[in-house]
Formats: sequence, C-alpha cells, structure tokens
Amino acid sequence: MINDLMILIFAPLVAGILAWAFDVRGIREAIGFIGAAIPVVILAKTYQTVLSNSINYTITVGGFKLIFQLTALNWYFAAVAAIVGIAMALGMISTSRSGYEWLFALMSYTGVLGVFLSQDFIGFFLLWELMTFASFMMVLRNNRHESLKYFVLSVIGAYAMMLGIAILYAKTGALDFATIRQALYMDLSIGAISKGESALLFVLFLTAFGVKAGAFPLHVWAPGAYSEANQSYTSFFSGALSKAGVYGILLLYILMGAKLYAEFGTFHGHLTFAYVIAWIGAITVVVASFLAVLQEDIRKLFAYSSVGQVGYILLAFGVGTSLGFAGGLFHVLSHAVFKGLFWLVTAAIILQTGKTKFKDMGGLAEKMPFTFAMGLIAVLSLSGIPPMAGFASKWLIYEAAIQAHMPLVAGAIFLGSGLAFAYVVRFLYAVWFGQRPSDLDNVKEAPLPLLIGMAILAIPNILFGVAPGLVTEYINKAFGSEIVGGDYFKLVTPTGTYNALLVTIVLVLGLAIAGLVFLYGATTRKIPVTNTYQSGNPVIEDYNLSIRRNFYKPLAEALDFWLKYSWDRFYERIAGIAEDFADTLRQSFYNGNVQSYSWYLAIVLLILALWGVL
Amino acid sequence: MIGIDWKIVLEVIGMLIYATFMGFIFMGIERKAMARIQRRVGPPLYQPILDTLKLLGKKESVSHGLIYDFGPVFALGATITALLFIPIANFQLFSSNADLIVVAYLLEVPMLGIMLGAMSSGNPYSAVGVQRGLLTMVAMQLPYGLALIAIVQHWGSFKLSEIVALQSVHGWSITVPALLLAFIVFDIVFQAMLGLEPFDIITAPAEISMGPMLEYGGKHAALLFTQHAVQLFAETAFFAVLFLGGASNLIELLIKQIAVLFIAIFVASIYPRFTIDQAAKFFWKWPTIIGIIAVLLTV
Amino acid sequence: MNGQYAALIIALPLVSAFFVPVIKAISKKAVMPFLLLVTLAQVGIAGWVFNEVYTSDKPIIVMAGGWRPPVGINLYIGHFAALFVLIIAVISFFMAYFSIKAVKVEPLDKYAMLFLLLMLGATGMIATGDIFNLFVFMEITAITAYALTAYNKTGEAAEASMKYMILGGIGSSFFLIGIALIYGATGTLNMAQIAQLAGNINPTVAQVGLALLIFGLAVEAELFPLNAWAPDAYQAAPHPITVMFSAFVVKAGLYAAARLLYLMQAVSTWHSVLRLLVIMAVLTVVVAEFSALRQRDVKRMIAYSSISQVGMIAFALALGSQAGVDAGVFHMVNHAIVKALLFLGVGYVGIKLGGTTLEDFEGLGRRMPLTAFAITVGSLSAVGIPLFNIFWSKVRIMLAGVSAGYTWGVALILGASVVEAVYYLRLIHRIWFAGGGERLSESFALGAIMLFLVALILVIGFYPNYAWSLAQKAGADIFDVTRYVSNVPLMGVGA
Amino acid sequence: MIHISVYYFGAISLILIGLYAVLVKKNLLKMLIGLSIMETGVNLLLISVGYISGRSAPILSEGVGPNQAVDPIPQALVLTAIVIGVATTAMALSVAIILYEKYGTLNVEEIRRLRG
Repeated sequence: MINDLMILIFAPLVAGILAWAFDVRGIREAIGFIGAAIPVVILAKTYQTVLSNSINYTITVGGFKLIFQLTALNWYFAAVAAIVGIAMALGMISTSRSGYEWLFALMSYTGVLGVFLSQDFIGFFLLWELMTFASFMMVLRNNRHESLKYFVLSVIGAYAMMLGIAILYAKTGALDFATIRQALYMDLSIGAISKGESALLFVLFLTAFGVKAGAFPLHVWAPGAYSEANQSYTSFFSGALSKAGVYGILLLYILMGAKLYAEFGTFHGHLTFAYVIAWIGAITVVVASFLAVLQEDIRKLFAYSSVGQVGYILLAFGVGTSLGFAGGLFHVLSHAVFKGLFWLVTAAIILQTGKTKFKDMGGLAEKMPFTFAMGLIAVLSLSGIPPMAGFASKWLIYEAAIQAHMPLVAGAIFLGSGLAFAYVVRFLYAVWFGQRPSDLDNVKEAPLPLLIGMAILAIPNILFGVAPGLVTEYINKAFGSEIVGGDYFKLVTPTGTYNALLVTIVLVLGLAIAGLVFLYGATTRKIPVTNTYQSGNPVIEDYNLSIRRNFYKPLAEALDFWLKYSWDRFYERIAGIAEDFADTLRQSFYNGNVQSYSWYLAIVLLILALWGVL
Repeated sequence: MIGIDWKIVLEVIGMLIYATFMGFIFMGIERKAMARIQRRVGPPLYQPILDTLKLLGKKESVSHGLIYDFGPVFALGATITALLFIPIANFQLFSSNADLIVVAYLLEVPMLGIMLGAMSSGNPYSAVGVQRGLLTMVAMQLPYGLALIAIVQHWGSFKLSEIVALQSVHGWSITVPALLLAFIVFDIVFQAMLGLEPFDIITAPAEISMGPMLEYGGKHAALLFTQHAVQLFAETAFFAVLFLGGASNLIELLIKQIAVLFIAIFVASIYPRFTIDQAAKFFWKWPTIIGIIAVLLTV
Repeated sequence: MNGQYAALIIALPLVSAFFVPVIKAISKKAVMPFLLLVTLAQVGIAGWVFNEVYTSDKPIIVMAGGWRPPVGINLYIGHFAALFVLIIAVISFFMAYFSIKAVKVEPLDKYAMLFLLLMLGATGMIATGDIFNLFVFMEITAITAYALTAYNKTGEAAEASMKYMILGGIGSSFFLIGIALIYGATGTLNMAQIAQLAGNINPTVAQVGLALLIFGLAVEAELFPLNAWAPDAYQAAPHPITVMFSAFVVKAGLYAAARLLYLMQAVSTWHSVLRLLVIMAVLTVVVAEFSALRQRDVKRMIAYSSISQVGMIAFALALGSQAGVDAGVFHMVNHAIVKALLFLGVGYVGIKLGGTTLEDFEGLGRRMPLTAFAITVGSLSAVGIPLFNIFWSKVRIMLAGVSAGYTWGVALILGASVVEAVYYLRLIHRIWFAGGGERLSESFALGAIMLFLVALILVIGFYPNYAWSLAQKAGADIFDVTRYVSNVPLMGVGA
Repeated sequence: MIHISVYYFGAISLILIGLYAVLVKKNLLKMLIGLSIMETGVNLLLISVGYISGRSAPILSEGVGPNQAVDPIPQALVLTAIVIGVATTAMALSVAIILYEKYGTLNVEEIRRLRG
C-alpha cells in the first residue's frame, strides 16, 4: 500500500522514458499505453480505502520532506486525469509520430498526478514545473513562437508561486500544507502576516493558478498552445492540465481561506477574495466564448471554448458556498470528459482529412459516421442538453450562483452557455454537414484505437448525465457533508430538483411519439444532398454553395467595438519593449571602451567611500 | 419507476392531445388576428389543423438522409418533454421532478433538432436560417437569463410548482415592481422565442423563405408544424406560470395564454423585421439594462 | 600520510609547471600528455584530501616551513576547500584532455605552463589561511588569466586581455590597500587571528579595509559594475580556458570574498556592507540576464548566463544566514558542473564547425547529436527545470533570500530567470527543430566526458541528498567562524 | 590605532594620480604608466604602515636590534608586490604590442571590436 503512490505518480514517467528509448513504432505505443493504464488500475484499487482514510507516503529529497497523500478529494482529481489520460494514450497510438511525443506526454501526466497528490509546497512546485515543462516541449516541436509565449506566461506563474512559497516559508517556517494551514489559522490572532502581505500572497498564487487555468487576462497562451500540440495530446492538455490550475485555486481556499476572509472580510455578503475569483471566472466565460464563436480554425475554436469552460469552474469556486464547490467539482469531471472527446474528434478529423480550417471541410457525416456520433454526444454535453453530464454540472453551478445571490455572474453563465450552443452548432455545420468539397470524397473512418478512446470518453458523458447522483454522492463524501441531496438519479438542492432519469425517460417517450407520427406518414424517398437548390443539375465545385467561412459575420459586426482590443497584441508589445530595453541596456553598459569600464570601478569606489561615511 | 402510476399516464396523454389541439388553435388565432389587424378576413381558426393533416396525407416525402429525418423527430420529442415538465393548471404532471433551469433549457433543445435537420439538408438558405436562428438565440440569452434570475431571486425557489403556490398567496409576479421590469424583458424575449415579427429573422419569409424549414415538405413539415404548435402552447404556459401566477383550472390558463399571445401579435403586426446584428445590439442594450436593474432590485 | 602531504596540492602543479620546458626539450609532443599526467595526479591527491577531510571531519592545517601561525603561513583545507580543490582538479583534468583537441596555436609548452599555474592559483586562493598569501595566489591566477586570454594572439583576444588587465590591475591594487589597512589595524595577516581581533579595531578603518578587500575580490568575482571585462574575456579565451574561468576561477574569488566577509563578522558596520553586496549581486543577475537576451554569439550568451548565475551565488552568500551560505555553496557546485558542460559543448561545436554564432547551431541535433544532447541537458538544467541539479539550489536560494528579508531581491532574480528561460529555450529550438545537415563524427573521449557530466547533473537532480549534505558541511565551514578560529593552532604572540 | 603620518598623504596622492591617468588618458601606454604609478603608491602606503619614526631599516647588524628596527613584515610584502607589479606591467606591454599590430592604434576609443 505504501509505495502505491510512488508507482501511481512515476509509472507514466518511467514508461515515457522507456518509450523514448525504444523508439520503434509498435513497442513504444504498447509501453506508452501501459504507462497510461497503470494509474487507472491503482486508482481503482485504492477507491475503497480512500473513502474511509487517506494513504500517505513521505520521502526526503535534498533536505526537503516531500509528502504525498491520497484523500477522497485528490483521488477525484486524479481519477479525472486518469480517464482523460487513457483516452489520450489511445488517441496517441494512432496520431503520434515519434517517441519524443510519448516521453513528454507521459511526463506531463506524471506532473499532473504529482501535483494532485503532493501535500507540501516543494513537491507541488517541482511537479508543477515538470508538468509545465513537459507540455511546453510538446508544443515546442511544432511552433516556436506559440510555445515560447506559453512557457513565458507559465514560468511567470510558476515563479510567482515560488515567491509566494518563499514568503510563506519565511513567515511560518514550514513548507508542508498541514503546518502552514495550522500556522495561518493561528495567525488570525497573532497577525504576523499583514493585510498587504496577504494581499500580495493572494495575488501571487492567483496569477500562478490563473495562468494554468487560463483565467481571463492570462488566457492568451491557450489558443496557440492547444492548437499547435499533437491533437490527441491536447485532449489531455486541456482536459487534465487546466484542472491543475483549478485544483490550485481549491488549495488556496483550503490553506488561506480563513486568513483571507479575516483580512478582507465580505462584500455584499460574499467573501471578497472569492468574489474576485467569481468575476474573473465570469469574464473568462464571456470573453472566451465570444472569441470561440468567431474562430475560423477548428483547433482555435475548441481552445477558446476550453478556456471558457474552465472559466465556469473558476466561477463555481468563486461562489464560495459548498454547493458552488460541488458544482465546480462536477464540472471538472464533465469538462474533462466532453472537452477530451471534442479534441479526440478533432484529432480524428485532422488525421483523416489533414485540414484544420473550417472552409476546407464539410459533409463528413456519411464518411465518418462513428466519429460524427461521438461528436454529437460531445455537442449535446457541452451545450448542456438535459440528459447529458454537461447539463447536470451546469445546473449545479446555476443553483449555487443564484442561491448565493450573485445574479450578474449567473447572467454571465446564461450568455456563456448560449454562445457555447452557437459555436458547437457552427462546428457541427462546418465539419459534418453542407456540401462536401471534392477532395474529401475518399476520407475513411478514424483508426480503431482513436475510436476506442472516443468511446471511453463518451460513456461517462451519458452515464453521469443520466445518473448524476453517482458523482454528487462521491463529492458529498469528499467534503464530508451532505451538500447535494437525492439518490443516484435525482439531484435535490435546497431550492431546486432535477430528476435526470425521469427527464431521459420522458425524452425517449417524446421521441417515440414523434417517431410514431413520422412512421404513420408516407414512405420517404432518399435523395442525395446535392440534389437540392440545383433543381437536378449536379453540384459542381465552383457552384458548391455553403457558408462555412465567416459563419457568424453579423455577430462580428455587432462586436467590432470590442474586438479592436486584444490582450494578445498587448502582451506581444510588452515583450517587444522588454527586449528592446534589454538591448539598449546591453549596448549602453557593455560599450567595449575600457575607459568607461574603469569609470564604473571609480564610481563603485566613490559609493564605497560615501557608504563608509554614511 | 417500475410501478407505472396509471393516473399520470392518462393525464399525460390527455394533456398532449389538448396541448396539440390548443397549439394549432393558437396558430389559427395568430393568423386570424394578424389578418384582422390588416383589415382582411383571414383563414378560419382551425386552418393549421387542416394544413397539417394535408401534409401528413401526402403520398411521398423526400428525405436527405437519417439526420434529416431525425431532426424534426428530435425537435418534437424535446418539445413534448419540455411541455410535460411545466405545471399546467391543476395537473402537476412531472413538474415536481424538475425546476425552472431544466425547463428553460428543455425549451431550447428543439432549436438544436431543427438546426440538425436544416443543416443536413445541404441547402445554403437553410444554413443561413441556422446562422440567424443561433444568433437570435445568442442575443436573447442574456436578457432571458436575467429575467429568470430576477424571478428566482424574488421567490427564492427554482421549483415552478412552488413559484405558482407563492404567487397564489402573495399575488402575481407582475404586481411586484422589480418583477414588472422582468416581465417587460421577458415579453421582448418571448417575441424572439416565438419567432414573431420584429425578431422572425430565423424564418424571414421574404428573404430566405422559411429559413431552416426550407427543404421540408410532406410529413417532415407536418412534424415541424406540430412541434411549433406544442412549442407555442408550452411557452405561453411557461410565461403564464412565471408571471401571471399559473392557473387553478385549464380555462383560466387558456385566458392567460391567449392574453399573452395577443400582446405578442399586436407587437408583431406593428414592427418591421430587425436585421440580425441590429437585433443583437438591441438585445444587449435595453433589455439587458432593464434586466440588470430588475436583478439588482430583487437581490 | 599525515596532513603535511596535503601541501602537495600546491607543490605538485608548481613544480611540474617549471618542469614543462625540460619536457619540451626532451620531445615537443610529450608536453600535452605530461600535462594530462600531472592533472591526473592532482585529481588523485585532491581525492585523497577530500576523503581524508570528510571522513575525519577535521580540517587539515598545513604550516609552511613548520612555522606555527600567525608567524608562518598556513593552508587551511576545511570542508569547502577539500570539496572545491577536488572540483578544480577534476575539471582541469577534463580540460587538459580538451586542450589537446582544442588548442592548436603553436607554443604549447607555454600553454601547459600557464594552464598549470592557473590551476595552482585557484587552488591556492581556496586553500590559503593568510590574506597576503591570498593576494599572491590571486595575482598568480590573474596574470595567468591575462596571458591565457591573449593566447590566441588575435585582435579580439589581445583587446579582451588588455581590458581584463587594466580592471584587474586596479582591483588588485585596491585589494593591497585593504591588506595594508587591515594589517595596520590588527598587526597580523593570519585570517584566524584577524577574526579574533576584528571586534576591537576602530570601526571605520575596519569597514573601509573590509570594503576594499571585498572590492578587490569583486572585480575577480564579476559583481555588477565590475564585470565589464568578463564577457569579452570569456569569448576571446580558448575554449578550455573559458570552462576553467567559469567553473572555478570566478568561484575562487567569490569564496575568498565570502571567507573574508564572514571572518569580519564582529565589525559593527558589517550589515551595511552586506546590504551593498546584496544590491550589487541582484543587479549582476538582472543586467547579465538582460544582456544575454539578443546575443548573436552563443558562447558570449552562455558567458552572460554564467555571470548571472555567479551573481545569484553572490546574492546567496551575502545574505548573512547559514541557510544562505549553504544554498550559495550548493549552487556553486551545481553551477560549476553545468557551466563546464555547456562551455565544453559550445567549445567543441566551435572547433568542429568553426564558429559559435547562432547560425552554426542550426540543426545541430542532426549534425552532432551527442553534443546537442549535452548542451540541451546543460541549458535545461541552467534554466532550473525540475529533475536537474540547479533546480534544487535555486529553490534553496529563493527560500533563504526571502527569509533573510530580501523579498524584492528574490522577485527581481526570478524575473531575470524568466528571461534566462527564454533565450535558452530559443537555443534549444534552434538546435533540434530548425535546419539540418549530415551527421559529423564526434570524438569518443569528449563524448564520454560530456556524458559523465550529464550523468552527474541527472544524479544530483534525481537524488540531491548526498550533494546537499556536502554543501551543508562546506557552508558551515565558511559561516561558522568560531570553529574556524579554534581549528587554527595560533601561537600566543602578536600585537 | 595607526597614527596618520605625512607618508600616507604622499602614498594616497600617488594612488589618485595613477587612477587619474587610467581614467582620463586615451593612449593605452599612458594608462599602463598610470597603473604602475598607482602600484608604487600602494607599495609606499604599505611601507609607511610599518614605519616607526626614528628607527632604522630592518637589517639586523650589530648596532641594530629588533626594537631599533622598523616593522619588517610590510617590507617583505612590498618586495613581493613589486615583483608582481613588474610581471603585470611586462604582460601588459606585450599585449599592447599585439594590439598595435592588429589595430594599428593605441587609442583606447578605437579598440572596441568586442562590445555589446
């Protein structure tokens, strides 16, 4: 039992290194898959024990005591990462081209698991950096600019966290979460950490976790990084890695919640610091969804959509009530599952057609029926159609937000889910329906491992949609208190109920009735899609009308006032200024003239003399 | 679940027949009232029923594939589901098992069904119809949400049956000033949900001739008409439940539904059609501001 | 073999340096193998000294000429000195082999002599227990460094050497003034005795003396305004010499400064000197990192990165706390390995492809995979990626820095290391994912050296406990002055 | 407490003159001369630290005992310092020769190929 945690965390890394060493097509896929499967097995094995007590394991490395712990809460996060990990591994069996990708994909898998399980800041920081570095290397292979933008932002986040850790270490003298939490709790009375310092700590940790979760001002790296990496890896990248940022925010609550509450009090009845997180989440949802709707590239669309969905989770945690946490945690699972599925579908499309722009695709429904069905399930789940997991978690977040009297934030969710519906249908139309371009006629269905991967991610979407009680009951155990009532199929909160099974049954009945009405009518004659507006003439290439490009041009016109400003250009300009400053500094200081160098020495001597006298 | 409670089954079947019938009558009223305002006689009330039966009776119906058939079926199925979760007068049906948010989302699900059918028809006009339908839906989502939030915050509960009970005790929602603003917002949004005049961009008859439903004929069109009828009945009932205190019996509900319908018809017959980005700008200006005021008043 | 044989670490290079002309007379080709042999012997002795000190846990005191201090000059080989003498020896051995490949300019015997004297100077600076002896070894290192920088006889080499000379000259003169003041005040040159008497000398003289001593060594240890010579010297010197510069010559200066700093703890205005040093160190890190950002020449870029990391070590040592000194020493050890690997790799590319500009590094992954892999591991480790060795010491420094109250300093250093990440990762992208070329043959032995260093980095990265315990003992050796004074057998005489 | 004697002023002024030469003069040779002036200044300072007025040079002969002579240690230090000064200046001049060959000038402003 003891070294289970070590195997759980480091099995993928070891498998990655082996896969990189034996860079032979067949072997490395097998090793990689085993590496991704081991965590799932161990997590399943430890499910029973985790419900009652936690499994601990400590090792001392370089003078630091690294503590790893598996409790009900981080078992949940690890399980989410494991499901998406297995799907990624299956996806990568068909899309990965070299051992390099297996090494860094599985290294980031180790990083995420380690981040979820570690109970002290050094282990947390170490695995956090490892995860960032591995995912960066996946993107570096394909595009330098995007990967550097991603790495600089996440390194700034990581170093902000490092500073925060150092300040906490200086103040409390401890590095592991338990003692820090205890020290901060006692600190309420002593007041060793002033208001300014706790504000600094809050901002530092918020930037660190905000970058990884892709919160509003720091989301610019997401579209580039998600679209440049190998697509089936991106399912893990956006499905599990963004959860590390969200887990960090949860950690912030656990460690410093009381302290921040004492320092900043409440604002209209909500915790001030939580209110800030809620508003960051709300703005992320709205901005990312608007940008997602206007994208022309399938990968960019899902990247922005992923940033928006993580915004929901931030918002849910920002609400601050226990129901908010339950909603957020449920959405962690549903987002990981349906977003992972979307990325695998994208991987299949790009693998088979080689196209990534919407204008080149179309009419693939007949050619790739299974992938289309999986895509449809993901569409239903993301846009929150009732019998799906996406709806259950979104419903919980609505309940929490409105119950906690955060109306405008709830309004943002409404707008966000409307936009989600819009860009998801746009994806459906541009890729699956409409006239098929002639060069896509011989497209075949995606290879088998990818299909299995999609199936693995599709099942939870339906299963947790029809029976959301399974997840909420586990969350209640994780939090130890009865947050969401009701049995496996019915969610009962103080202000509302949602019987998922009944809705499904009634929907099936409704469909049956409609089907009967349909069958009652005359027989149908099937004619090809091209025999429509051409009144019989064949639809040739140049008259192949379909509006896949600029699908939402009117919306872009309505928003042109806002679209002028882009955070991306803003950050690029800052980077440019910094680099120019560096250049001028170098030119002016190291100007090659020995005379000026000796003047520097003289100046230092002068300072020493003055310093001595002062 | 296993022990089927026969009483509910009978109620459901009766309600479905009643709702479909009344839905067609509402469509008839709509056409009749529009005609009357334009000083022409207009077709008899039961005209839509005749049209649907004619369409159903056609010998042969053209289809563009599985999804093309699945679209209307899914739309009608979803609308029926939505209907069965709204507390209609004294029949609770299944409303105790779902609340406002679930019903609000179920009312939007048929839109996806229609979109699926329209997109798979491969006709560019229907694609433009899909685009406009989605943009209208996106534009109205914020004010629609704010109105619903205002109600929930005022009555403090999501369950529709509880809201109806509270309204019968404390008087209708529109008597409360804040909820009156919400009523105005919801009414504008209601116009777009029904696809009536100022916001009938989705099926703009002159421009893209019936929009998404362009390729539909025969029994597919009949399905869509029935879906529209049931949707009409469900949305008016939803409106009545939320703002006009529901109803103790069917007659009272019917009166309220027709009253709401007439408001919509009068507005529809006056205003010309918005273009889609004007609609978006409009929705995000006035209704949203009123909605925010309503929400802040009720917090 | 009692302690006295430890003096061999000084005697051996000195004697063999003067034997070089004799060997040249016998046969010109024997010079380099002789150099290799001597450095190997040095490694042997240093190894023996290392385990002697670390097993007995007592420093070895070598009295020159049997005179007990403070009359005689004594060598104090404590934990730090033992550790670092071994590092110097090992790296010199590797560089001796590398010189056979890298240095083609004719008077090889002169090169061998200067090489040995440089190693001697650095070892002496670390081992000595007497401040004037420290000045003499510093001058030996300085002069051999001037000569070796100008060794290539090109315009740039001469220019770099000239700059280094003038600044080094001013620095060492002021160092001598410092010695004069300290000697005037305390009447002794022995470090241990100075530590005893530092408390009761008049504070302004002590502070000015200490400041001048640190100023002299700071020129050698490349702190901010005084390191203008360093990038040119690193770039112009032959490749093996650059490795020796960055791996231990700079560190000897830094160690000496730290030793003197902590000796004079009793001086009342000690903290103001510390704060000045911290400011200079942070500025070193920031300015060096920024200047490396848009470099066209990779060797100069890595020189700037080495200066900034040395600045980080100086920051750690100037914190004035035990944790700071331990972290600084740990970073010294890690930095020595990483920079040795990096400069070795870049130097080898410079020889094979005839230049170290960015264009030469395009598609290196395909042309020289082993060297490319070594440089990649070196750069990743320098950036501070986990599971490599510098990550651990960087974390230590940050923790020590904030707990010593310099939060702004740590913030600036972290900001600078973001810049460092950018230019190193641009280099890695250029090596692996840009351009191409056919595969060149790479020397087996150099590959073995590089792989040994890479293995060292990964071992410390994965399991840093042993390295950290060494660093802690060495740090205690510097910080714990009372133990230092008690170890030195002082005679009762003196002013 | 070291008593301030007139020699210190001489030594310090020599050091400042040397520093002035290095900082201001453009010609490399003049800078080197400045450097060696500074070194002599430092040596003078060292000697004057050990000087006790009224005593003779620290060469023990019959008339001069340990407490008649001046403190010998600084004298020894200066010996080494002078040797080091000579070595440095010799090295500097040889480098100056190479510089003149390669750059054709000794003006410090022009010798700036390595910069930035």
